[in-house]
Amino acid sequence: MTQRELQKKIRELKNLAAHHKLDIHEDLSRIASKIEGSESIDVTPWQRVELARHPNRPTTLEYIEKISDEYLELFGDRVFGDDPAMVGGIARIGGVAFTFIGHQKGKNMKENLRRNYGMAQPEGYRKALRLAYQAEKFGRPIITFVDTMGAFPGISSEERGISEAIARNLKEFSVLKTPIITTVIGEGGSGGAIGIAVADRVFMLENAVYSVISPEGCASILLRDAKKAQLAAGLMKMTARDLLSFGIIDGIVAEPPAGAHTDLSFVAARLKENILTHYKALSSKKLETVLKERSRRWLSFGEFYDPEEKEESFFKKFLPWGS
Amino acid sequence: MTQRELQKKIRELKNLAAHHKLDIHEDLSRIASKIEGSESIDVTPWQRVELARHPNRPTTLEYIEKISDEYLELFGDRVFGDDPAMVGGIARIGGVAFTFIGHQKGKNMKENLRRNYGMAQPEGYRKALRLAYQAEKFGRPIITFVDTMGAFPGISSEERGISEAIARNLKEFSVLKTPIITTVIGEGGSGGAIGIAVADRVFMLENAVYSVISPEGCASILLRDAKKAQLAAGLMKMTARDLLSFGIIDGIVAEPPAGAHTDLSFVAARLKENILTHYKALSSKKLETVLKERSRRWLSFGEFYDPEEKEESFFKKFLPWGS
Amino acid sequence: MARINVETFFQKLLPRTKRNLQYGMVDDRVFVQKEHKCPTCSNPVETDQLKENAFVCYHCNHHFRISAPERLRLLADNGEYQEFSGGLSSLNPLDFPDYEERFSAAKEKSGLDEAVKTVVCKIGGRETVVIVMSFQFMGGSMGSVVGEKITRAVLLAAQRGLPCVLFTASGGARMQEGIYSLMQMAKTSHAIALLERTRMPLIVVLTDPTTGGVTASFAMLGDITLAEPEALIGFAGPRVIEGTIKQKLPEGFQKSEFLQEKGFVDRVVPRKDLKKTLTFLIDAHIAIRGGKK
Amino acid sequence: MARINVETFFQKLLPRTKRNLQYGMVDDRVFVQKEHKCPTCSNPVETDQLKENAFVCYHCNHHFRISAPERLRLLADNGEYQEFSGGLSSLNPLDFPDYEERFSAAKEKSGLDEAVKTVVCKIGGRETVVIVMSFQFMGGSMGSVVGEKITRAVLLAAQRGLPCVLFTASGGARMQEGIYSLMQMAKTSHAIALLERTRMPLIVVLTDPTTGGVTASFAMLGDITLAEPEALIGFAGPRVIEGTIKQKLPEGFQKSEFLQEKGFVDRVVPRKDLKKTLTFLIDAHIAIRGGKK
Ligand SMILES: [Zn+2]
Ligand SMILES: [Zn+2]
Repeated sequence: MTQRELQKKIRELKNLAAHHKLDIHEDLSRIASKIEGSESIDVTPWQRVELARHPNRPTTLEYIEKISDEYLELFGDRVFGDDPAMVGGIARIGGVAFTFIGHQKGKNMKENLRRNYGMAQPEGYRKALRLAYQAEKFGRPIITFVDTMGAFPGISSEERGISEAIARNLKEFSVLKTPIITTVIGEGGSGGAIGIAVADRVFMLENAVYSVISPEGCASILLRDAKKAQLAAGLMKMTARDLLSFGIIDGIVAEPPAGAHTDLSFVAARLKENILTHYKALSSKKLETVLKERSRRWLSFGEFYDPEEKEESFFKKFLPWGS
Repeated sequence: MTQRELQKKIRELKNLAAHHKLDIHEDLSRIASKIEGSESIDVTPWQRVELARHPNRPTTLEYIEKISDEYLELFGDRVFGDDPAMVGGIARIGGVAFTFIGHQKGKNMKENLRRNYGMAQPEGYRKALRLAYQAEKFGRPIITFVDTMGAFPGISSEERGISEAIARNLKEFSVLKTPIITTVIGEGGSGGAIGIAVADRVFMLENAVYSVISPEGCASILLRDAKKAQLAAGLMKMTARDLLSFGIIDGIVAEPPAGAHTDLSFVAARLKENILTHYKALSSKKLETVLKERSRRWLSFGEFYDPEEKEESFFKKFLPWGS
Repeated sequence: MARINVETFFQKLLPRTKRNLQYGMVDDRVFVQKEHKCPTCSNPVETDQLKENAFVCYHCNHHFRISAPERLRLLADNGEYQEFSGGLSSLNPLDFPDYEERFSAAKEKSGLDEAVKTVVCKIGGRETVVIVMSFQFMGGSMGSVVGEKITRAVLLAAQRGLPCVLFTASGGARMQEGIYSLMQMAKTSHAIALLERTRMPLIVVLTDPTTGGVTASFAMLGDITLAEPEALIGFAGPRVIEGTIKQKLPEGFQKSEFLQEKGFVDRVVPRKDLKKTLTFLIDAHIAIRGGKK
Repeated sequence: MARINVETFFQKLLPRTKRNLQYGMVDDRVFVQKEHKCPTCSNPVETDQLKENAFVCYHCNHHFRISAPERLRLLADNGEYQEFSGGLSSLNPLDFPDYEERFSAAKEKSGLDEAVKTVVCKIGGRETVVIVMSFQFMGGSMGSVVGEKITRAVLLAAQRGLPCVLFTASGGARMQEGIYSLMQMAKTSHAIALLERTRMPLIVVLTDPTTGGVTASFAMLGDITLAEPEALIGFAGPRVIEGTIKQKLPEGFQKSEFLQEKGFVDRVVPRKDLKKTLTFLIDAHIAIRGGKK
């Protein structure tokens, strides 16, 4: 039983308890953190948010550069344009060719204007899908890096169908016939993040965050006070540790204590090792098995009470791919 | 042996003769027109061009309206826009659902401005392909109507990839897993026409024209005199009769002597009958057979001398689908 | 590599779900906005008269927002349908403050139990899986239950070889469920990927308003995408965009008609034509495949 | 429905084509424009020095148009390649006035026999089918022979499981062949559809100029699309568009860099990097599939 599965069992127990108003919450949390093997480090969720957004935080292209022996960036979506906020191409690592795809932020004002602060438009998501199809056709595994505060919320983005572009990616990546490994390297913001994050394995850097809405957005909408972002960052449970305990991600890639930007080579080496380890694990399985497991994974997400099925979920019992 | 195959044999003979400088050209032409069963009607190629471009000539939507029992137009390419110069949707004829696709000209100035005189942009070709994929997925046969002087030669069209859009259609329609029947109903202008004309059966209305360039374009480029369009219309061999004799099309749908616009119902009835006849013939075959024949058809087009193969063409002997 | 055999799965699923599918009469509880003025033309409107007119303003054609039971009354043959997955209920996986309270309040206020209802009913004589969202329940927001119900409904359509019609109405994610809510986008989209392989049609009808994560997932994944007139449809809401670009948005931006022009909606269909249009489409997608009418 | 077994076909084809594939030395006849000034920077240029520099202006980096033999000298390992389908020759199916004369004149002027050369050679050690068009031969126009040769080459790649590299350079259709010329667009595109099923890569390199029916068919159908710097690439030529819109075109319109920005070109690659880039790409597409390097 993997750590993710163990965590899942605990969550199920917790949910059942909640429904029956049993107060075992604290106990379960304690068990959970023991499984994680986590010593409580004094980094607040808001500090993680700040590290994830740090202006010097390494970007997708920096990691690709470090990780691959040879890399050729490819451009364009074949329908409207090339989006500099989303990059991708073919890389060789040892004797294996990979397709890399990722959000790309700038490291200075000028570059950020060109890269739109990593907020991709439909062209970006369509370029990602084009490269993904190409990878599928030629049997290349796909590595994606998530680093965006969200898809670009502007007129151009809306009128060219940002919703359609993201939705299509979710559907297509979920059945793409090649292994996919995603790592959230900085900000994992909402639909813009998940638009390239449907994968067989999802990891987060230690100080990356991943959530349905920014802490600021959550504060202003749910807490009705935009200044409560720091509080919201905690409530949203958006850190790597949170997501690992929810079973949403598969693992955490360590950063130096002061953040990834203080030692790019260290983080890139960990990242590379993690990617190659999981690529090897995935490629040792039959592709059909990989797809079954991906299907099971994505159908399983969600926490709810089902009176008919008791703690056994519908999909757990009637998985498309058998149990 | 069908008429098209017979014509092909004659052409092969003619080509061989030309290569060996045998003057049997006249004789062969006489044989060819006997096979056609054509009495020579005194309509010049240029008159056909004028009829094909007649301002009252029935358009795609008029034919669809007449032919189908129920029709629902669908819009949009799902990436950039809806192109009113290309229309399409789902129609029911009796108990069968068809997908219709066609260029759409206007019948007056205002409508023509909206429809861009039937000159489609990338959106139009991408809408066509979207509807074609939809048809393939749901097992609907596809009926296309060609009526354009060409794809729109403008900035918008170029920058959004008119070449890519047409090219992709050629490739995809050639292997689409559903029967396709095309009729050139008016002008069949160059790449803009063939962009929706890769099919299992291609027909032309009696006064339709179909060519690689307009007579005006041919006159100004090849004859170096824009005023020689009438002459060029003859030289280009662009009438239905010409294309039937070349074996490029499968048949001609008759019009009233003064042109299709003088009796829409008559022409629509002939068109419908022709479509349904050939749909029945195609649907009685295995889809695999239909696809093999389509492949053979499109690989076979071209007239050249091959010293190694003699009159037997490479593809005739080594057809992808066997002989 | 061989294609995965999804069909086997659905056959396994068949006997289990079938037992629930006995048709009952429609639940007549309806939630409509309480305004006595039409928000478009400002003329006074009578709820009874509105109801007679499919909740379309009889002065100016404004389409009022309607909730799932009302939608089903208008759509299902004889107003009959069978709901399924009705018993699923939300948890508070993030222990988010006030979530339970807000949820209970929404239940009470709307008379609904969640933001989506999933049913099987007949449309024009053909059995169809119908999914209807209600904006009236917490802004139609998608949490784990909404995602699960939609996923099950889509897979039920796949399993039983039924067409699926999906009415959207949502402000987006149920933020109180955090990352779980975000995951529903991928979950529902994957279910649609599985439905696709069975070649059963998914017809999406976008209604006012449809925004956020719902738009960026199943709302845009129909084989056919219809929309009610003048519905607001977008990923980012208009206020967010105005905040980004620091200017007013153009007239008609993000409305159904705009989306049709931009190529993302097959057709804007007035509510009173909707049943006819859906009947034709369901028929056209089933008829050719050996079905009979 | 079962997929059509294209492989069977290609196996049948194998023994026949194999016998032609003995490597010979490159034909050294080269056609280059006779200008003694660079058209971009107007500096005087020496043909010999140009040749040393891959026919790229050593003042301003202008990429001169080069014909097939010169391209192959630059690309093929040791300049060695084996041509096939070289014997096909054009007819005049429309009896178009002066076609034969123009054709003969083109032959003489260019030292080439058609607007395309199809060969097998090694690139970075890997056997590859290479198709090279020559603008110098009747404006690189596509008639029946060009279409047939490209089609055969693409299918040869499919049959032998070889990568295919295609250099375009064309003003479009060979109008003297009328409708036959138009049909080549569909014919070549269909061949690429067949190649696709074998999952062998097609890498297109767009060179100056590529317009008309060639652009709207195989030129846009590569798995990877590269382009030489500053090449003119479009469907309608610039003069036609200016005639339509009655105004001058913007700077850089329809150039390689413009197409990359517009999303239709994967990468603009300078001629001197081309062999390295192609070697990497061929390798990346073959290596993963059990090949070794
Ligand atoms: Zn009103
Ligand atoms: Zn120069």
